[in-house]
Amino acid sequence: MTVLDVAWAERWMHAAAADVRDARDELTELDRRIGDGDHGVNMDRGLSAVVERLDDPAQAPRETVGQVLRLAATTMMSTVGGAAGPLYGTALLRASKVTDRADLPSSGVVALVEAALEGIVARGRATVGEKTMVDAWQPAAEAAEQAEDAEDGIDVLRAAAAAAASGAEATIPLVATKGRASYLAERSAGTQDPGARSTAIILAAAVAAAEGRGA
Amino acid sequence: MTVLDVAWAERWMHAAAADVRDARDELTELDRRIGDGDHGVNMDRGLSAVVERLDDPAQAPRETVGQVLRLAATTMMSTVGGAAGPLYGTALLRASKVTDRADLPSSGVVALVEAALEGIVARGRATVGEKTMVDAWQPAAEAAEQAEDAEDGIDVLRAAAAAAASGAEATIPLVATKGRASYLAERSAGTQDPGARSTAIILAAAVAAAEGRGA
Amino acid sequence: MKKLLDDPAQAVDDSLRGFALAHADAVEVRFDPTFVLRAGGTPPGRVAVVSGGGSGHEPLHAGFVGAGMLDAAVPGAVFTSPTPDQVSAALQAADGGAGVLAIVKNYTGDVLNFETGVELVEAEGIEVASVVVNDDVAVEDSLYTAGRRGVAGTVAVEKIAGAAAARGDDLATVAALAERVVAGVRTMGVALTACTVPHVGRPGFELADDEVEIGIGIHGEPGRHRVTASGAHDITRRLLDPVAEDLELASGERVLLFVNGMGGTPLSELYVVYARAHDLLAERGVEVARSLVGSYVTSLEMQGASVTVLRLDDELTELWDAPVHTPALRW
Amino acid sequence: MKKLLDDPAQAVDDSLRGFALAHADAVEVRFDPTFVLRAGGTPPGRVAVVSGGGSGHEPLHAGFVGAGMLDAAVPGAVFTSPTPDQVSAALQAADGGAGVLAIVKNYTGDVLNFETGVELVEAEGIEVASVVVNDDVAVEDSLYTAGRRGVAGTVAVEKIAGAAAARGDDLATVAALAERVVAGVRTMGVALTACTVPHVGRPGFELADDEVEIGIGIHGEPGRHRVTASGAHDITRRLLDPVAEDLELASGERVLLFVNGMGGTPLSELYVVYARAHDLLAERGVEVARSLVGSYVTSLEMQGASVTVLRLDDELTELWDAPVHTPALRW
Ligand SMILES: Nc1ncnc2c1ncn2[C@@H]1O[C@H](COP(=O)(O)OP(=O)(O)O)[C@@H](O)[C@H]1O
Ligand SMILES: Nc1ncnc2c1ncn2[C@@H]1O[C@H](COP(=O)(O)OP(=O)(O)O)[C@@H](O)[C@H]1O
Ligand SMILES: [Mg+2]
Ligand SMILES: [Mg+2]
Ligand SMILES: [Mg+2]
Ligand SMILES: [Mg+2]
Repeated sequence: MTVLDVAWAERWMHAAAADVRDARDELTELDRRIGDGDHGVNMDRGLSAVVERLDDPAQAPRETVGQVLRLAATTMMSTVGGAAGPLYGTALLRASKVTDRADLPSSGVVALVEAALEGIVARGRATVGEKTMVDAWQPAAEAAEQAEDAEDGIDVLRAAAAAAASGAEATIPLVATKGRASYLAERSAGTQDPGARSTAIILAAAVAAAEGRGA
Repeated sequence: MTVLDVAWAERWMHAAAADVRDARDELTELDRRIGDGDHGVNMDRGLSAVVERLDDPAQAPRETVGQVLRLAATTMMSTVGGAAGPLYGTALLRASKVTDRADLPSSGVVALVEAALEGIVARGRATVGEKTMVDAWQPAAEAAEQAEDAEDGIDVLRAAAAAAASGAEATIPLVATKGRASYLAERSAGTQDPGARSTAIILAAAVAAAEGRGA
Repeated sequence: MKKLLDDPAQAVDDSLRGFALAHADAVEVRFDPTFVLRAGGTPPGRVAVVSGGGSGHEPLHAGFVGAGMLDAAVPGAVFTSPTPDQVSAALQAADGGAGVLAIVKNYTGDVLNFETGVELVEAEGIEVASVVVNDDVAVEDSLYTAGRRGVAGTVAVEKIAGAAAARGDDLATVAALAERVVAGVRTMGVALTACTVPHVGRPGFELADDEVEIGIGIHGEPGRHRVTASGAHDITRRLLDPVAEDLELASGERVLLFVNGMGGTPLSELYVVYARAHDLLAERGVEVARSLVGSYVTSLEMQGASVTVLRLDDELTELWDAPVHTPALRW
Repeated sequence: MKKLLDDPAQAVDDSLRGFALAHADAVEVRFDPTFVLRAGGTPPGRVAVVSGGGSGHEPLHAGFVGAGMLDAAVPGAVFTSPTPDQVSAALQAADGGAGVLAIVKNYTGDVLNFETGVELVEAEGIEVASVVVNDDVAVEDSLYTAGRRGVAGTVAVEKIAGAAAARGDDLATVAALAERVVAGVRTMGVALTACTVPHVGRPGFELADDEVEIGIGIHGEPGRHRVTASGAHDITRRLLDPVAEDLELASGERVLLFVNGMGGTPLSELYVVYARAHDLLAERGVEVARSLVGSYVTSLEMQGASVTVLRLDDELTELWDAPVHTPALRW
């Protein structure tokens, strides 16, 4: 049994920050092609700040997964900017509200992903197929629900991450109708949505953290 | 005997305008390298205006060579601008003062070239070797003086034009100390002075006109 | 990429520091979180007018902080909207007790961050009204996009709302006037070259030597379509016509004509476009009653221009003419 | 080459037509020969201040025509000084009966054409004084060149001479004040890119992706030397140090600091340079008492900037602060 506890949540944020930094240029290039070329830098700035605050000895120790996610939420909100800042900020904030416990069972992981999706939709009012990060979060939430009965929370995470990755891939042919890419109309087709891609990276990092990475 | 009369002077201006137009890009490129890239356009604008006014039936007919040169002088002055405008304008104005007759003997050609040189030096205060049009006009004037005894004025023109051409060539290695090229200091070496080059073209046109061209 | 910058991550702060030093009489710059406040603050009892958005559009918005226009501006990272904490700090600092009008350009990021920032200060009991500027007619099909973008017309909204606040109008009136400007202002832009975001290091798109991008936004993103470059005459028509048609300008109407440079365009070219746009309006029987020509809403060093037309009435004209004393606009 | 222009040969006239339409309240543009006159002319009995030079440096000079600055401006072709008939027509039209000050940038063409133009109007009995601006410290060896060039410092000469004329000083006093500014103003510039003269169609020089040209003039000509680009911090020092040293600035002195954009530089970068120049002056104990940041003396779309310092005394400060109402400078 993998334990998805506070330490896991912290490893998740560390792994996400490292992976987003590695993918910074890729994300920026996607956004340069169909947006304004700042998504990689925005996410890197935000997640670096999250890690910095997690590592700050002056911060109160976290006792629940939700506390880690709340700190990540407020930090992302105040450092990312752009569309992604409030979207990821709200996602994490909503997720933090359903994870106020020391560790998560499978159902807790499902609740986390669903709450994040709800937060993004509440803020951004996008639906599936509009070529946004919703196209990664929604299949992730669905896959998580279907895996809810798994014994081990890591299996739920794996299902969600895999679905997010294919959802992100599937944004490539889409024509954007939300966010900055929508101004390109047909010209937005052919490029993966940067926010969907960063979603896939962050959920993959959650799996890696459950497997022990990011310590 | 070639007759250097009013018709010649008018043919001269026509030939000069045509040759400068042909050399426009060359002159501009020289000036782009060591100046501000406008000498070809400046001279083309000025000489086109001269031809236009010469061809204007509303203009009083010219009865002396000097009258042709005076019209050219005032037109250049009010259309060329830059350093070349007042320099060529003054050159032609001074030349017009010593050519107030129906046709020029050899000595008249010498006087014309000398007066032009004096005008340029009076305005621009440059001396030989400073990488300006003086480096074409001064050898031209000297060669003209030496050829003064020639029976035919065309020989004086030929001598002057040939000397202007080699004088212009000889500006290539020089470092400019006058005009815009002087700001480049050592970097001005290696490029022919545009004003010296246009001088060579204009004096060659005088020869061609004497040989019948420009009619 | 060559820029007169040092660390790209510090570029906005470095620039704001110079801005604060150069205009200490008119503005004050606060850091942590970052925003720009009018020197001396909003006169007590007056409505405050606040705007903000990504940096890289200078002088928008910080250059318009001062008497008669904005009380505060909130600059984000380059082409990235500011964060809610910046927004709420600026709204709070600007409030003079009579409420705040937030002027937001219609981009998802700006809208979302302002929304959250506004929520935060409303919780503190400050009254806030928001107006979203969406003047960019290049976005044809706003049903299938995030809606029309807010571009150069923002200057007119900020100037007129600021003048209304300065003369003592209450929040509802200032907001209604801002909405009236939004309803009557349209813009269309063209890019001759792309711009390079400092931390990206390469241009936002590539244009061939004979291509221009019509319907460009202000974030270095590509526009709606490309055409072969064809001179100021033709390009200006491609900008002015959609604007005039969208506004349904009728003969006899009076307008403000604003030709805006994108940052790397010589002023002389803006006047060429202005002359042409003026002619085209005259052909439609439209009178240009007020003018603005210059680089006010830019995209870093992009070469290009936009044409903005605002339908004027007597009140809007009077508010446009009212005194303004800011680093970038002054009369 | 892509520009918002039509026929390059008509570009200056096309632009002036737009300029006249946009600023009909402040200026009047005359053609044949071409010059720009302050609307309503010079107030009778006041000294007139006139300047001019090649086009391509907008807003210099035409943008500074108006109350408190220039009474007329004489634009030549792009980077080509105007002709004597233009100069004399402008001097004549500007004269308000108390004589005219001609402000000439030190280029052979400008000097020669103004000289001739001035001769022509002096023959008509108009009193003319001339002042030659030569603030460019990049020209090190003025003995072996045509002398230092007149660049961005020209704005200070025009503003202060215009203010002196406006307060009623006589011609000798206005000329002496202009000379005092010339004596106390120095500039050094840098280019990040070259500019393209419309009728030439290709850039004035080529710079590698990591090179900048230090000591650039304002005519698209190459500068004095090239260095590897090294950020605003280092570049600003290379501009400010020679200026401060040439002026022999001493601790305790007060100056005007003017950071000028060359046309294609974002305002945000000018503020970064300004902040740095301000720091460097502070290190020398020099107080920045007045500031100007913007693209006022440009080279078409060139990317780059210049740093200008003017030594101030009480009178020059007062004249700098005096009201000015022109298209490009207003307070
Ligand atoms: N309305 C929306 N709903 C959900 N996601 C959105 C929405 N608008 C934009 N996004 C996401 O935000 C991403 C862009 O983020 P970022 O580049 O950081 O912000 P900006 O677009 O403001 O520059 C897009 O790739 C998309 O996934
Ligand atoms: N003081 C001077 N005396 C003589 N000729 C000069 C002087 N200064 C410049 N010139 C000539 O003028 C030419 C440049 O003319 P042009 O390019 O038309 O004017 P500008 O330098 O004003 O752009 C130079 O090549 C040089 O021959
Ligand atoms: Mg983006
Ligand atoms: Mg030249
Ligand atoms: Mg952005
Ligand atoms: Mg020239």
